Amino acid sequence: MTDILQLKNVCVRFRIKSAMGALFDRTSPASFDAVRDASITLEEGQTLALVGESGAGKSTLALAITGLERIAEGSIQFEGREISQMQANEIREYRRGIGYMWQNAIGSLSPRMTVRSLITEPARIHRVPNVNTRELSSKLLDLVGLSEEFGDRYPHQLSGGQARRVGVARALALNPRLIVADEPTAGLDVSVQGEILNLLNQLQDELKISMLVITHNLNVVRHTSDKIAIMYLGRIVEQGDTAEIFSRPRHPYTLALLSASPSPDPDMQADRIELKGEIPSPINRPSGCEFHTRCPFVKETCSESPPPFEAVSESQALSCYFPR
Amino acid sequence: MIAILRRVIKEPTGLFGLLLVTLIVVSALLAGVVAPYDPIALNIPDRLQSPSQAHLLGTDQLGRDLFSRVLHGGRVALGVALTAIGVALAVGIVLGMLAGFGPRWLDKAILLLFDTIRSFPTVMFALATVALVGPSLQTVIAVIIVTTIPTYGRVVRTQTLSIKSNEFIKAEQVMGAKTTRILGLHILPNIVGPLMILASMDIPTVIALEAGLSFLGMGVKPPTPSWGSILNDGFSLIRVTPWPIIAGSVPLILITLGFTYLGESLRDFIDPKLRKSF
Amino acid sequence: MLLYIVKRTALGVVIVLLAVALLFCMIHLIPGDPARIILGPRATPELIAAMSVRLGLDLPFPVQIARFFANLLRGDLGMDVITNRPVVEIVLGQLPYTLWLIFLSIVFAGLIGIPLGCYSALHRNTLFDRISGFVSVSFITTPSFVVALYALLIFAVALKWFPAVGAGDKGDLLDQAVHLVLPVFSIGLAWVGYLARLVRASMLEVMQESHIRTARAFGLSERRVIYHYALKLAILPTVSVIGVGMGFLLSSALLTEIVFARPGIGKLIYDSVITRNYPVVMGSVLVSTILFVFSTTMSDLINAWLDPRTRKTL
Amino acid sequence: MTEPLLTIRNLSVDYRIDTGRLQALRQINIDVPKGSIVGVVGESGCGKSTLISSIIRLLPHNASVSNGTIEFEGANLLDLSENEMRTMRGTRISIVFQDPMTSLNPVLSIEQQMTHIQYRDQRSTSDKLNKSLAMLESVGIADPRKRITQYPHEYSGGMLQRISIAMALQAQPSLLIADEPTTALDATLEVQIIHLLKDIQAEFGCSILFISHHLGVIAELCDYVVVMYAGEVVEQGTVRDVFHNPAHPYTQKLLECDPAGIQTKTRILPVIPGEIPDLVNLSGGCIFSSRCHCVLPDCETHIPQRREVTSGHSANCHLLSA
Repeated sequence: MTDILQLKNVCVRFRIKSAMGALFDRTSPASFDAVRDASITLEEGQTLALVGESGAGKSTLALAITGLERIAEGSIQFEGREISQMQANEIREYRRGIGYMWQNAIGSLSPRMTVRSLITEPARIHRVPNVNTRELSSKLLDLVGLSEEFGDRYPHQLSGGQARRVGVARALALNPRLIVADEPTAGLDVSVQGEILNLLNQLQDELKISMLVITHNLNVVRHTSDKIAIMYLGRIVEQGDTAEIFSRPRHPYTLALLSASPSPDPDMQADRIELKGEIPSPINRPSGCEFHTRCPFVKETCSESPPPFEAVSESQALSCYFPR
Repeated sequence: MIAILRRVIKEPTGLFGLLLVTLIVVSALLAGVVAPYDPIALNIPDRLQSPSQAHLLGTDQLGRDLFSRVLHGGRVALGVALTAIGVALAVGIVLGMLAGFGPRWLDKAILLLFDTIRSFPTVMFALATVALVGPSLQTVIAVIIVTTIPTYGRVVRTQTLSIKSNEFIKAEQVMGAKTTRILGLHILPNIVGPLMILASMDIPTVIALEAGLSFLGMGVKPPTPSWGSILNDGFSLIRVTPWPIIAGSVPLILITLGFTYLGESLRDFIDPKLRKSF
Repeated sequence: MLLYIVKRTALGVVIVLLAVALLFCMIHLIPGDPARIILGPRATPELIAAMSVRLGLDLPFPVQIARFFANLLRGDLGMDVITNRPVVEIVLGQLPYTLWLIFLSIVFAGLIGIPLGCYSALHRNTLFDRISGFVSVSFITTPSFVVALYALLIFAVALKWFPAVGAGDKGDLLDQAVHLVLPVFSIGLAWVGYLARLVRASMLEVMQESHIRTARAFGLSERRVIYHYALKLAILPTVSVIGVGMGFLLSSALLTEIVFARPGIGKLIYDSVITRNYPVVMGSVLVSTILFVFSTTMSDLINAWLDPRTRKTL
Repeated sequence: MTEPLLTIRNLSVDYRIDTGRLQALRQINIDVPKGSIVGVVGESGCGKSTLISSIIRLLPHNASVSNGTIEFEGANLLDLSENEMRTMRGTRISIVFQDPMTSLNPVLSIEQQMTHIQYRDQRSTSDKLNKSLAMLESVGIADPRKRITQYPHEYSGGMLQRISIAMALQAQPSLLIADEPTTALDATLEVQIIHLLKDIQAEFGCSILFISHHLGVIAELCDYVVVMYAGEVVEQGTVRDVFHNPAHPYTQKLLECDPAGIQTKTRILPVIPGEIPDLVNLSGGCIFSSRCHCVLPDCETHIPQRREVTSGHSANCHLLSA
């Protein structure tokens, strides 16, 4: 199997102070890393899930993959081509190959356009020759399970679930090789969540598209993804096959995340792991293992030097001195 | 559009505004036909008359029919307002979008320019300009354009910035759209509505400004009729007759009232969020 | 906060300098020779040349602008071409009249407009609210000089309740106060309406916010919810509006001063334009610009300080 | 069931909107026993927030109670005068809102806000401050003396929610309403707040009415659960009864859909097809009939009545009488 996407030691850095501000206040840093040293690999036709809480840097990493956020260090390769070296027009061309589903489904649709023109917008942007937009839009609507009449609606006339479907249709417009889905079920009721996940599963089975799914809820990707990468404070702390992560989570943070969404059964309430305190700020990163401030199993060595990111089995890797 | 109009006239104030604006615009357009007298024809024997059947608003110190002068003055007022606001709007949109969407340094530079121009109190700036080039209608229009550009520019910039942070703009970028496409197809249509409302609410301000400058004798040259110059005549005759003041001010108040009510009801329907920037 | 103060003040200074430069360039870029304008159409070439030398207009442009700024830093705005007194002295002599006029107008507008807006917001859609809305808009839309003309016509000429011209006797405070009534009324009236609308709108918005619901859910009295929890937030926009509004205030002060023949910066500019007293025009426009920039800067700073969200972080 | 603290009977609430009368709540019956935690679960549009607003009587202007009673500590809250109701709020009934970032006043310090809500007490300011400090301490705010002078924006969301809880408990109310108190928070912080609520309940002995759409949290925290759908209570009972033997098709489907409950690997997840019906033009039948997977002829014509499944466990479904 070939890798469609390969990220090596990626850092995304944000400046938080102007040059003048830095002159006045030298005590706090002028920039911080929203993503630090992240390496992930997505195999062709597979689904990788990036899981983490707010501030983990998931969306930033996803935007870096599209080239919308510049990376400060590391490399991002899409089908073997390095994207951080690309010229502006090369990047535009490269983005044809990526379908992006936004977290805010309705907000990501231009408010004054009909669904029909929204989902064919990629074809117009890239001036695809000989394209019949009417046909294309009908095909796309059919693909995502929306009836033809939705073509003439405006974004504000859609429900959350329908807007998601329009987002999927738009992402599919130019036959992408990769789909990035940022929180595909955010804001949806439980009874509708399944619809979107089923749609993504079905599309992948039919069209063999590779997928990167971003979420804060592990359960959402349990049945969708092949591999899972857990992010904390901009770093990947654990990575592995989905089945393995669920059956044998090794990193304490993964454990905590898993226990944070209990099953709806009053008799199956295992002791939930309560993490101490809150996520630290990426501006002032803790020393050593950056999770040590909240880890329920912390030992002295944890705060001294950062644990290496090491494979513990053929498919599972993590950075923890004392894996479970 | 018709739907909006229907909602506007549902509100009593909206209907009131629309009627006033229509009345004054139509009478200004038809001034040449409707006006009973030549607005600049002298008629010394009939001077300083109070309103009568022959002269609805009386006559001024040179015997000119005030009603006819008021009608023709409306043309000047509307002409100045529409030209000035049109040009300022166009320039403001371009500069504002550049500032809002362009690189940070450009944004800062344009903002600084706006702030600098805005730092002159309008009437004083106008007087300084008039002192240099002499009074004329063109000077007034030019001054109004220059001083209004920053207002629109700033609004366009703020709107552009707030729309730019929406996901649908990022979505366009990720799809590979060029900046010109994003600006023209996705940002402009979303800011034009609120801008038009703002502009319609600015028409009275500009008309008042023109009247103010003409009142000071810095605007239109005599004998061209303007509401401001009628008021100026009234000011010098204040101890003799109140009629020129009334004749010059009533249309001025009515048109500002009309445009304001029209703009307010439009704004309330189209964009409730804009209420903040009032 | 300190950094913000420094930054904001620096910006103010930069804006003033740019504005001055702009004004200066305008004089030299707009076709027309200031010397000729001062002396009028019948001046002889010799006289114009002499005046040019006196104004320093014969020097190369960079030298002129450098000299201009150097003089400015020393507080020298040139000489009045008619009386030969320093422009600074003349302008500063007139400034207090205008400042008092503007200050009292704001106080007048605030004292009436803010409670009016508050009351309207809390009694939304009642008859009172509708009437106050209509009246406010009418106030806003009537240009101040028209109000001034009517005030003059009715209260000074017809009823003779208040004096029509001037600022009153120098030593007689009461007389000065009486002379201020009509001008303050003329300038302040639009602002009564404006502040009422503004406070009403922001009050309505704040009352929608969810922390107001929290306050009510804790059983706090409506009085406390309104005056302690809502008004504190709703008043914030008013401060910045008054700061930016200084420009309009200065403009209406100019027109009002002329209608009531009151001394002040506005009247000074107007008279100097009529007598083509060029340096005085520029000097007073400059001073009013500085005043305007100062007030926007101050209002930004006050606003930042009033709001704890910015007070501590900026 | 023990002695009831809050008893809601046949509560109906309408909103006047452009298209007519939106019947947001219809014939609601809920009991909150003393000292218990009752969860209300339902998806968006089920009427959870309207229910809360009705209890604390802070309904929007276009809403009105058309029917029913809300008995609390022996009095019908709907009959109280505005002043009497105000005395109830914050003393006998308190509430923690969904979004801690917007539910506290941004321009007043925590100290000011905590002191203001003690306005009924005749004690000195320093006593009030000490009480506030003690409350903050009990909800796990470290160094309260220093932090109390700070403003809401200086706290994180999790901390603010702790403060909201401290404020709500200050007067030792007998009923604490928690309106999705963890929805705006991250999962690991949600665990903290849930544990805190549990501890607090044990310590203060108040009843909690806990609103959530998160079935797992309800299962963990609550004693009783009320399932709502489109403005009606469709099922209620102890958490164990309802979650183990759901009687109403909606409850069954809802539990099935929860991804946390699906243990075996599947590519096709269960869903409830269809959408919530229009609450302005109600059909005469069961509100869930348009989405139900086991519709009987009666379902489309008759509104099902509440029927006991077992003692203390009831559901509104025609299947139970069939």
